[in-house]
Amino acid sequence: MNISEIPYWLLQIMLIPALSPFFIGVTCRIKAIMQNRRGAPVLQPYRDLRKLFQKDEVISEDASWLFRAAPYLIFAVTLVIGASIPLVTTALPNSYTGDFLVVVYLVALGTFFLALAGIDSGSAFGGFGSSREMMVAALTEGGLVLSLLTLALISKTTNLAAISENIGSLPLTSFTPIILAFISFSIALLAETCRYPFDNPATHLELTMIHEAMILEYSGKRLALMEWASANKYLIFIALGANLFFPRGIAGSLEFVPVMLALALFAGKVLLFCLAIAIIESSIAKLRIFRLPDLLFTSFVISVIAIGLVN
Amino acid sequence: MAHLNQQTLLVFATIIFASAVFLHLTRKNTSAVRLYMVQSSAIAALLILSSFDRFSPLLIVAIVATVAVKIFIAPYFFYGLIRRHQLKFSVNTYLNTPVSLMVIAALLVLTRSDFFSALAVLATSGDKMLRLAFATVLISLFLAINRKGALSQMIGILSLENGIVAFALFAGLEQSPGLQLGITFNILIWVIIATVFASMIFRKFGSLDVTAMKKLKG
Amino acid sequence: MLAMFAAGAFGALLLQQNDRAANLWGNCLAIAGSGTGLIFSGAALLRGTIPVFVIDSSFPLLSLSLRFDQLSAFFMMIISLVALLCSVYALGSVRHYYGKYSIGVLGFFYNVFIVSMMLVVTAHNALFFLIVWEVMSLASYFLVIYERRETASIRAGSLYFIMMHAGTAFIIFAFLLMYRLTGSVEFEAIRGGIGAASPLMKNAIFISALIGFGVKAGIIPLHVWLPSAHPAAPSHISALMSGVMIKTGIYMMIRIYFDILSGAYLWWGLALLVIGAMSSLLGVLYALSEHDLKRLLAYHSIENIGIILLGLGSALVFSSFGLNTLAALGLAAALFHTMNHATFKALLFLGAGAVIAGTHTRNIEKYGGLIRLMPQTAFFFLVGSMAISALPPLNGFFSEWLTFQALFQGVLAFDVVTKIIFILSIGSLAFTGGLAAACFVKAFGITFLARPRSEQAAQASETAMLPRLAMAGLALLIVGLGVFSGMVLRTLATVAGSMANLQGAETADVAQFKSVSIQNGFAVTSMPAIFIGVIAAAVAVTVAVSLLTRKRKTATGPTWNCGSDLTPRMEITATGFSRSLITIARGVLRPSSETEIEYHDASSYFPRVGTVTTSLHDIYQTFIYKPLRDLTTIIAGQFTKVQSGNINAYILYIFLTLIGLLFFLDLQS
Amino acid sequence: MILLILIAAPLLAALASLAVRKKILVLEIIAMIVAPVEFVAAATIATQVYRQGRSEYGVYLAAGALETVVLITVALVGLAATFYSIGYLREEVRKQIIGFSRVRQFFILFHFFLMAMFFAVITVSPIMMWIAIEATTLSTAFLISFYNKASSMEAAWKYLIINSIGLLLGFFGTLLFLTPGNDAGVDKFVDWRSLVESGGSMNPTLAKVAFIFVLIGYGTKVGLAPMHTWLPDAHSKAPSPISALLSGSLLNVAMLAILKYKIVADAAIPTSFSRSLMIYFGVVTITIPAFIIIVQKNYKRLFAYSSIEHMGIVTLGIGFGGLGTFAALLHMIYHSLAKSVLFFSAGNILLKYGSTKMQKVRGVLSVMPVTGVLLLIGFLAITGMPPFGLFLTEIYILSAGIADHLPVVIGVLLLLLLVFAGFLRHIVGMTLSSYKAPDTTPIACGESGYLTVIPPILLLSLLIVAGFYLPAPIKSLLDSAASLING
Repeated sequence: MNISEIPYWLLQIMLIPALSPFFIGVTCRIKAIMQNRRGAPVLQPYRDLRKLFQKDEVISEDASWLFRAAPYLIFAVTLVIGASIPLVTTALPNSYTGDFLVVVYLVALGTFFLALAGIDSGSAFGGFGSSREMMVAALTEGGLVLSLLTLALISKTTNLAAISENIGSLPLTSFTPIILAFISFSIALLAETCRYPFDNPATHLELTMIHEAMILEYSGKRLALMEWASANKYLIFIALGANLFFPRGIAGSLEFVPVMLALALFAGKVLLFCLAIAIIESSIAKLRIFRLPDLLFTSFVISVIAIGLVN
Repeated sequence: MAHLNQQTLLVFATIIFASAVFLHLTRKNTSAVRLYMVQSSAIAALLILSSFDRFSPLLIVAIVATVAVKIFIAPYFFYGLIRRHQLKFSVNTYLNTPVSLMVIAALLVLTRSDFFSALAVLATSGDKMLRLAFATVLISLFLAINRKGALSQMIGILSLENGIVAFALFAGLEQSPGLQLGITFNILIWVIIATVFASMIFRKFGSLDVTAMKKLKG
Repeated sequence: MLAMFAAGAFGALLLQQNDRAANLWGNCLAIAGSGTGLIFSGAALLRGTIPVFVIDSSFPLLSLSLRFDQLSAFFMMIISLVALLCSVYALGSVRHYYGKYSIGVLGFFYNVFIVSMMLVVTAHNALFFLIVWEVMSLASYFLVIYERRETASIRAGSLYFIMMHAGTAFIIFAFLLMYRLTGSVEFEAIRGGIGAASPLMKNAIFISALIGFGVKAGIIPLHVWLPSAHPAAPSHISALMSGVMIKTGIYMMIRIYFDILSGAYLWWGLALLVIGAMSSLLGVLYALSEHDLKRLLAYHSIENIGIILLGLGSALVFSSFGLNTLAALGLAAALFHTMNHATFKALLFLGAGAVIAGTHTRNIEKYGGLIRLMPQTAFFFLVGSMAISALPPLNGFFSEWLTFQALFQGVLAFDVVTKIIFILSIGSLAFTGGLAAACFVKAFGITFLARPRSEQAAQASETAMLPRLAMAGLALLIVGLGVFSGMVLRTLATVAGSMANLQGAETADVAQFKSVSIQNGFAVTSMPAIFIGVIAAAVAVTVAVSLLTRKRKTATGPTWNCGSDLTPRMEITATGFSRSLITIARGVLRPSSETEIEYHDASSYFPRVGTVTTSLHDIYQTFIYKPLRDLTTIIAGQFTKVQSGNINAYILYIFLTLIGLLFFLDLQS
Repeated sequence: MILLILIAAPLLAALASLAVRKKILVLEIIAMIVAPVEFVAAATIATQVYRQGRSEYGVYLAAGALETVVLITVALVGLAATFYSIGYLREEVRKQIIGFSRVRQFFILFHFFLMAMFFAVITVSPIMMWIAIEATTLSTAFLISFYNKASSMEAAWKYLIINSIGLLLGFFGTLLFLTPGNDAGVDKFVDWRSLVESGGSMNPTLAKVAFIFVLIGYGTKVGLAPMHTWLPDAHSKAPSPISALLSGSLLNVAMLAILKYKIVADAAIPTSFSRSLMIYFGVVTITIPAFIIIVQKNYKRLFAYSSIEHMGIVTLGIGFGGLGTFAALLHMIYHSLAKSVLFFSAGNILLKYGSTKMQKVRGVLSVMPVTGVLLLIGFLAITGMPPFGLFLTEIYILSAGIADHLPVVIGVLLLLLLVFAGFLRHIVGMTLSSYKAPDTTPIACGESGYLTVIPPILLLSLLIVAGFYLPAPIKSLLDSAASLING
């Protein structure tokens, strides 16, 4: 690693946490518009975070150190993942944590602690949230791994940056398995980021919520970290979707101009994703919890077909 | 026994065989004992006849012992048993007489069949007698199977033994008199012990019907 | 070393009058013995020499031949390592049994158990192997029934012993076939002579070895003994059984399939893959439905054996195509996971033991809030839970990663049918990882977090010093094996490469920053980087946030519960936690649920108490083992009729036999 | 000379016991003197045979390697059973189950029984052997009916009748075998050696018929199925020391007879005939008890069935030939030791619990720790668990058959598994379960006396040692015996 790479590394590391609240805001805004509301400004999430950081905090008397430590760890994990995936350039040689399995399992690490923290307060909500979260997470894993594996097998490597580079150079004719894998990935994306039809990110209603139930007991800075981490995760998955399946435009080198172009393109792609998600969220109903597995298995099966179509 | 007339031997063989068959037919314990005595007498006669060509004092002793045990002592014990427990008629079979006879016939056919011809090499004086003796063995065994009375079983076993001895005699398989004595002694002990047991069983079970003894199973 | 164990065993037996002395003597010698074993095997593993001991016996065919080749040394090392720490644990923990059960007997069988395991993995004579193998089963049987006044223990023990014996019958059969083919029972000689065996023979050997060793390893559906036997034993024994003993089955599979039997067939590997996928997936699902902490862990052993078999199966498939490098990769993955599972399962069982000792119950629903009462145990258990859920940067993740990679290579390499099996294996492995995480969120969360759910749990206290030390050792090992997995893998690659069928295969490059590269860079990862990354990020975030918010106060208050008072009854239960997943998997699990509601009056409108009991129909019992047992009993009943008690019938048997044989003779001539 | 002692000693002991009036102690002393004498005599014979290949006395008594193997088991179990009997009978006398005259009867018959067995082993004449084996039947009949209960009478009667029939058939077979000696001279004394020598001149079909008769005849005594029916009754009803002798010695003696005739038959006809017959009987004999053991309710019968099963294994081993024969002979020795231990522990349990029903026997390990451990270890040994020798011999036998009789080997493996499962269930139920004392007559904890535990402990130690180390003399004896049988 030489000195000239440092700014790009900083960009890589900071990009996800810096932009994630923005895209949450954007998604909310689009949704609001589609629902004929005005909605909060797109920068509202930043304000929320600031407000939360400035608040005192109440912690349940039943909670243990795990409850206190979890937000830091979960946020840190999203940082590491954010730094490991291709965002604007494939030229950062991250051969250490850039393996797609590492990313998938790091996500699981966050989920693990999130679920534990949900149980820790002893509230009835938290426990159920954890239960549902783990169910969804467990069932998502198959589709997620296999959809990414499709790409890995096409490009003969499991390194995300390399995958991105390879897929980008493929002719369009070989896109059938990739599209299938993308469908599968999208389902996993919705599940992992707690979106419709899996979860309703907007309510605190016990019948519908998963993610929110777990963080119900958090307040102040820890709630801020939790929300922020979840925003990071949202952006991470969108970035994966955007840069692995549609990697055109991602910079292949570490020069300023291509990187900045790629950044712009990246933002555009993410916005498209946000739009799509907002449309989905506004147009379909949340599924009953026991219908979710069907969807997740569908994702799994589609991936299997996709892999079958490779080469 | 080559010097003996085939016809004479066949008569003895038939007596032995017939008494075994009649053992199946008789309904009385006393007549069963009597039939056994007849059979034993035939055996004794054969023994005596056979002793003519190789005379020795020990052989005489052996023959006398055999005669004593088979014709006198064993029946004596049996009669005692019958007398003590009034067992004259206690004869019970699984198969009725006609069926028993059919089985006997089948066994007889068996001894006439081909596989038996291997034994014919033994025959020093015609294999007819051998076959009859062998049939006696099988029929006596069948007696022990078919009859439920302890006494009948004992007689069946002794008749089986007679059959074997007869077979040995017809095949010329005499053993040394010393061994003959030993075997006879053995049979004597056996008869005594079996009689004592039969008597004890009668006391425990109230009859000599062996089918009453069916506690030990599984 | 053997002498040390022998001394430990018999000394403990002699000292059985005095509990303390027996404990000290038995366990200290076990520590010394396994320490020696560790050094010895470590040396053999690293130096690459192969010490061989052969003592002729006075019996034909039998010789006490021990060979510490790479594979043996590796397994020996695992055994020694876990045994060492378990002995340390035992020193502190068996005090519960003082006055209740004989410590001397425990020490005796404990030492015999360890030493027999060591001999199992080093024996190179089939007869000798069978002897120590059975001794191992025997010793562990007595350890399972150690708490012999518990009926459950006795039942578990009987089932265990019978299953083991059944397995051994198959193993014997496998060896007999080898003997038939080669006329020898020495592994070396068998290896040399078996090459020309017919496919039928090879397949027969494969199948019977698979069943025989599969019983020990606990593959589904031969696993029925495992969930009841492991929990019945004292916890350090469970740790050894689950962590190490079931691996001896894996060891022998490797030994036979990769070392002795040359020329694998494709279907062998595929069969292993299918069994592995089934075992891992079903194992974890059963674990989810379990509310007995130790049973839960036992089911996870099945799951992990499944994962190991996935690695093994892929290796066997590769080996059948002659792709030795890939085969070595799969084998190394299996070996790695074997070692990892040994460490974290041992840790979890020890932790469970500490919890049970503290609360006097195995029912997970009765726990809760233990993290405050037993903070250190909780921490170690957490480490174990993370490792078994394959979370980076711990060791469980790396071996699953490696297994994944081996399977990926299979998808790349083969035609449709094989490929589909590989894909499904990958899928099952992925699902397994997720479900294991779910299960351990449940296990850890319900056990240690929130409020105590029962009196016992509220009064629990931290376990003694030595057990904690043992757990700390294992936790450290887990982290170490995870972070330094590159170096470990290099050693394992040589172990895998030392197999006769995979001679000289290169597996992985360990490059700069300890990153591991598979298949010329197909996949690269660096465990130290992940470890440092996560830690650094967490520290940075913590520091930054606390700097940012140092003026903000933190208050504690009751958990919000819609305004009502919160009681432990409102917390989620283990049943509730896993119910959704079980409902989803009802097709395979066949859950039964009974709802009982007591009403205040006859009107049945105002429920007073509602109880929901969920359990699983044991489909293996219902559909495999019970019919088998019933059939045997029926046949036995028929045979009993032979002995009818009727003497006439008895004579008839003799008569018929005679006639029959004479007829037979007639037919012959 | 020493061979004569073997017969004279028990005979004298029996006569001396007959003369004893009133004092049980005198009977005990006689037994205690005679048993070691017999054992030492047997051991001396064994050494002689090992050194010189054969031990002879006159033309009538002789022992070769094969005889010695059986002789060892008879003497060893006899020795242990003698001392165990003393302890066992003392306890029964104390409980007033039996009185002096019964004890005397026991010892007289015991000595006769031993004498008959010794004689059967070392006599050179087939007919004398037959007589001796018949004598064992007669001497044990009253021992089996020792308690004069209805069921023991029943057992004794069945024993007497079935064995008599069997032995008569065996006698018939013996006569058929004697035909070749017929030509030489009528009064010639026929011994085993001359039988084997003249075997070649025998008509093959005749030899086959003769062997069938002998196998069925002596097989009845060995307990080969389906002629085994008397065995569970007799072994379970006899006093425990006698059960041990019946199972541990008598079966071997009868087996010896079969083996000797096998050698004779093999001289006349190809060995494949006798082997296939023995394999057939072996399989049937393993199958029937294997299943019955599972549903058995009476522990002494359980052990008796196990004896049948083991005789089946021995027969099978001989049938397989090769290493199997060696293993079968060794198996006989191991089985004698293990089964005696089991019957001795059964005796202790019976003394304590007063019932042979397994259901009534619970918590042996708590009530009688030593017996409990003996029972457990004995069970492990008898079901062929390592490190006990029976495991090895079973493997040897199977390995001898694997080449030519694959289905048989598979079947037997499964049957052995079945036996193990059945045994485990029963033994665990008896020993490990917790004992709940009935309110009426609680059982006092503790053993019945040192004489009831020391003999089985010693036998067991011997068994364990023999499982690890096979002394060279024993091995060479077994080797030469096996080569005799294999031809």
